[in-house]
Amino acid sequence: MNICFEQLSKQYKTGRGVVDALRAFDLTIGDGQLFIILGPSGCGKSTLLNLAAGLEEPSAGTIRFGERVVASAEEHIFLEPGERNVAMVFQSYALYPHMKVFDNIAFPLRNARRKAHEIRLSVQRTAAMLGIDDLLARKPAELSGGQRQRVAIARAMVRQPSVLLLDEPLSNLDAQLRMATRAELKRLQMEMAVTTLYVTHDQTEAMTLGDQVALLKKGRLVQAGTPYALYHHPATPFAATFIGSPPMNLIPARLATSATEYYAWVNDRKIALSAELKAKAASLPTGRILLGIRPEHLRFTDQGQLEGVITYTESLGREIVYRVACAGHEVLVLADHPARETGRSVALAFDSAAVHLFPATEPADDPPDKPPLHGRPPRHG
Amino acid sequence: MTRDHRPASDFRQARQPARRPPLTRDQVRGFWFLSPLFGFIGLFILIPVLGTIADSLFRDIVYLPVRFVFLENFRALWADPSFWSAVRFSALFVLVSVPLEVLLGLGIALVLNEPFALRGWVRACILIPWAIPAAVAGRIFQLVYNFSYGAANYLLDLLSISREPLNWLGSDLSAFIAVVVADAWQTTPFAAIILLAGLAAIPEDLYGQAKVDQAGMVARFRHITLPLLKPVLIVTLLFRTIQALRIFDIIFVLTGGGPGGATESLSMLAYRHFAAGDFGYGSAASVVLFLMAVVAAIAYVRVGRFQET
Amino acid sequence: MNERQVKKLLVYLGAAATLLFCLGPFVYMLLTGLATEPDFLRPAKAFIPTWDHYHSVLFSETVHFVRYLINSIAISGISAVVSVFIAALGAYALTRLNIPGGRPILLIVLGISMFPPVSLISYLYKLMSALGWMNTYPALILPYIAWTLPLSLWIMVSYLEQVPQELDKAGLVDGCSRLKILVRIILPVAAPGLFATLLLAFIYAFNEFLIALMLTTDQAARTIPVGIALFEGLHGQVAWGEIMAAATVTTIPVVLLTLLFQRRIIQGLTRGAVKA
Amino acid sequence: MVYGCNAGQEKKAVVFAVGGAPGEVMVWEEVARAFTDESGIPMRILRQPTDTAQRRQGLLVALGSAQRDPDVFLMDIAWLGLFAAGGWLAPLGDVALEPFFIETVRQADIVDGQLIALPFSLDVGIVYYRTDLLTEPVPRTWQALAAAAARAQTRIQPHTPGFYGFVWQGAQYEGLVVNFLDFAGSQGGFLVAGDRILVDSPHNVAALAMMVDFIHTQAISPPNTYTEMKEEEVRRHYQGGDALFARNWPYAYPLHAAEGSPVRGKTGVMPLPAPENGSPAATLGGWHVGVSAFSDARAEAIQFALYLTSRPVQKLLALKLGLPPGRRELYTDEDILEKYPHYELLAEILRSARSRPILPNYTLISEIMQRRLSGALARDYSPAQALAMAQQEIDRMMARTRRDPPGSRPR
Repeated sequence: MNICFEQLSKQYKTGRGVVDALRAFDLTIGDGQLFIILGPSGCGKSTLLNLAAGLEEPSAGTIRFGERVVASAEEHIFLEPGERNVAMVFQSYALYPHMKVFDNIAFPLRNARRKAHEIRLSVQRTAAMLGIDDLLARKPAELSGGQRQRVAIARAMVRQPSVLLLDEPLSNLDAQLRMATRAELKRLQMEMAVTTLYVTHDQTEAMTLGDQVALLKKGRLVQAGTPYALYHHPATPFAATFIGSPPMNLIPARLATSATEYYAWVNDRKIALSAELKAKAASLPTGRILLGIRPEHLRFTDQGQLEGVITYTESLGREIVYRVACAGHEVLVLADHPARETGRSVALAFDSAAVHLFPATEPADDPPDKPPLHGRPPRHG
Repeated sequence: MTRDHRPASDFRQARQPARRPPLTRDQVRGFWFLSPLFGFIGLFILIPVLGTIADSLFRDIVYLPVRFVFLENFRALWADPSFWSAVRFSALFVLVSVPLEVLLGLGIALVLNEPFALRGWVRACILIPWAIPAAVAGRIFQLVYNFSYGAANYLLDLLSISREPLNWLGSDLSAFIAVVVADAWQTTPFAAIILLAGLAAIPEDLYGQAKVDQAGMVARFRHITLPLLKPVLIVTLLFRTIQALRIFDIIFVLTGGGPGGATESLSMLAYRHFAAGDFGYGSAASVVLFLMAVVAAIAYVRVGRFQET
Repeated sequence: MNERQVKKLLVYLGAAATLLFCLGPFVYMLLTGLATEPDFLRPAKAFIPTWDHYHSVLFSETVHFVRYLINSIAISGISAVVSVFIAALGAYALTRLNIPGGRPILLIVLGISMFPPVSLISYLYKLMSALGWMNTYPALILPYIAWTLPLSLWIMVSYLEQVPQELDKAGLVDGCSRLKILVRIILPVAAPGLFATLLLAFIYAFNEFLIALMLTTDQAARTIPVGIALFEGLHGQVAWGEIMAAATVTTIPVVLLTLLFQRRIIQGLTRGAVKA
Repeated sequence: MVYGCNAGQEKKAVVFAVGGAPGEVMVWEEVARAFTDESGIPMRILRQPTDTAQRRQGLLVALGSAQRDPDVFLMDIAWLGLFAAGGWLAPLGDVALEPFFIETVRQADIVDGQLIALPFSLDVGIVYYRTDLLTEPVPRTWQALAAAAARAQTRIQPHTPGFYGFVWQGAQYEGLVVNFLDFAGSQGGFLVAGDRILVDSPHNVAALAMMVDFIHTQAISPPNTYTEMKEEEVRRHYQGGDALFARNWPYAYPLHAAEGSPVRGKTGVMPLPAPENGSPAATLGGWHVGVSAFSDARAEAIQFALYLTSRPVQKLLALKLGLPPGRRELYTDEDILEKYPHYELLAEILRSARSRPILPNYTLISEIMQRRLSGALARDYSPAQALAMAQQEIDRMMARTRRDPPGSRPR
């Protein structure tokens, strides 16, 4: 079942006024996809998940599960979570502490008034699938973190939901367990082929796990696409810096044109742009732009496009991150051994094909042409 | 009905967009959940209070026709010496008993905040006076103050304070003291428990740091305990003030308001008139008490809000 | 003597004084109930123990003491259960359902609990007379529910605030209605708080005096505090032995409850009062 | 209640509200059964508490809301004014009044020319004294009583510390007003003068001054007189051998004379002292029987009320419960005199006894009096001040609670 968000907005009234948690959000998630919602905290990703689950009502816009409208502010349609056949795994797992594992998993089935023997079978099958069939008589407090996580997943899976919602499900696990669970989650999701929304702030998780990734910032969709597309063709400087570690360098530059060529001036140095970028460059206003280069695409040479002094090094083990001061900008470089000591003057070279171009200013968060839905009326005089 | 005729409400909605977001389904549900609460409090507290306020404007005496007299009852109250003596008693009682109880409570709380053997038992025991109905406490103290064989006079004798038995409930001053002591016995535990919670909330680290800084026991109390306990102290004072204002049970049983009305509180005065069938006059007296309580309650709520920020 | 010893001494002295202060009158009550004559403290008199007063209080039908006790337990029990359930509903709404003006509602309810009961009784008296409910259980149960609600609500709110909101979300996703979530998930999780609130509401209703004094006329609905306050012998003598025996029988259950569950009660009381 | 069933076949049941101690109620049930046997009218007893104020409260609730039950009830004489003014009492019709104390009936039971109650049991204050300790003749005046009390006290107190010459009811309750009126009445004072409530009179001030004097100056009455002394405290004090004189009600007589009582056989009874050249004027107490104006069985109820005041029933109750009867003729009955020889004296006092004013707001008057009398006994202010204050407060209260002129809208 695919999921469709159309012009979805959510506002909260707080003590200090109205807060826009989600603004005119459009997104379609294909049937059976594992779709990652990625963004920093406060970007609206949890709101989106709650809206999808039916835990909150949209202020505007429509949500469709397949052909069915499950929520629409305009048409006054709202289905309760129980009517949507969604399942959810919470960051804290939200296991019912007073129920045994068996009852936890059986709870949604009981609410759906399934027959007792059917419930027992389903619970046992799901528990076996997740390897927790020996824990059914225990209470959540007697389980380890990883076991609890499995119980939460089992509770979500047991009734074969049409949509699975995962809210940072791995962030309470330690690093090793997280890797293992990540793989298993992916396998389970593929096996069950259930449309899945997965919320995380961790870009590594997003890149490794998702079929598709949607990047959010301040309630807006910044970019959606495959992890590959997001990495290689970031749409905005935010996308460029949020994805990838260490983050992409953004160097202020000036765009100039001659009759046949495009150039970027970084300080006093003229950098020729590759042919592939010309189309992109043509869409930008001439003048101030940002030149994006990923740290791994910079290399030390004798003579390169950039020159600077190493101010700091940080070893990642296999590789080293250098901070290089280049005429007032700090540039990150990812390079192999051998290490170069700080204070050395270096030249940096890069392939012009690896360069990204961005306008010097980020797209405004709040375009002036669209007033907030329920804000104060403009004051006169 | 024609099809294109839109109901008027649609036009109104179209012209004037709603100012605030409509209530969500959960909010509507929330008001349903709150409705029994509002219903009970409204029917059995708010409406009675309003009814009493209304009744204070009537001559409502059980054997006479009811007549609107506006402020006549209040005028009569103003001229009634027993009203002023009740006001004076209530004020004095609050001024004496509340600080006393909070001080005693603070003392008990300080003791119980220290670790010592059997602390749990002592803490449980201080709840006993609190758990006993005030009317029963009044009975116990009635016996304590009994002239001929009460424990109070026995103690006077035992401690060689006075050979002659004292007629405790017989003079204004000693009856007042008797009421204050009985009330203190009943209500100090409450103050102690609240203050104990306040003390427990003060981080132990602060005392450790103060010790490192060479602050003595007294200095630690003055510069750490008191300032940090201040909000809880204020809350306790106000809470007790409101309860002390409406004292009834203990006085009703212990002194009956005597001698000569010296220990009659406003609640007693009002009740006496209700019992005699004079509802208008009694209502006027309870309205005065109610206003005093409202002032105290507003103070309390304001402090509460102040603390929150 | 160094500071630590001084402190230790002070603490033990304070504890002894506290015990003496709190238990003295209580023990006096126990002793008088067991004494043949109440004047056992007088010189030349002696304490002669007897069960007579207890016997007369418990088995003499005409003093109605047992009836008063049953009334009290039934009235306070029903009031407490209903009050706590209504408070739980309200607290759930206030902590979970984003009620606009939730905080002011809480403060107003708290303010209402500060109203002096004497400003209610004349109206209640007339209301119950008009309904013909004077001197019946409902005449006390209904006001007691309202009377204990502010306290119950405050304590329940403070307990429910501690239950993670994600449990509600899980319940919703698992197909529960809000009411079912409250009853099946939140209340079981907050069971200790529920119990503490129930205890406190019971004790508050059990100890209420003025409303019961005004709205009851005889053993049909009279509660034990009023019964003990107005307890009189045949011709109006103060039967100290019987009164104290009755007082003991009355307070023992409350005191036992208090001693057994002191931790919960202290917690509940503190939350009801200091949370603001 | 079930209406309309068996109508015409059976007579309507009469509900009789009565309170009292366990033994008493048993006797009442006996009386009710006897009445049913005699008349065929079914009876039900509505058991009230022992406490007087609570009994009044219970009746107020029922009558104030015009309930059909109870049909018959007993009223303290102090309530009669209120019950009559409320229009709650049904007229009893023509009853032969000769066998009663006419003066009593006229003062208390006839309101606006109608008989609305009948005296069921009468009560009046008397003085008990120790025949073994009183060395002089029985005192006729307060001065003589005080002197005798003081002498006995100086003699006895040194070896019996709790001994006092004279004990009476001084606690702040209705009994204090009655005691005050007993003191004042025999000095020529009272509560009413014509249509006005008059408490601030020289006689009353003198009487109150004497009460204060007894406690504080002469100290012949114990210090806790005005804090604890009610009927039973006085009775126990006297019966314990700790007083020479005790003012109390007749009920104490059999208790004093009971087996095991320390004062058994050593107790005499005398009327309250009188002024030098006046006669004693005791204050009337007691219970009256009335029928509810809202009764659904009024005729049957009146029949029962008359039955209760009939000679055989009155005699039975006097003998069984020790209630001084409402009928005058029984005070000369041999069986009764044999058991209660003091009834001869009682009859004499009752003939001239005076009722407290029968007014609807008597309770409010009494409460003001109680406070001010108690304040004077506690020496918060002088007797003159106390009564001046009481007078002022009563005047204001009377103005406030005056009945409307005729023609105003009823409730």
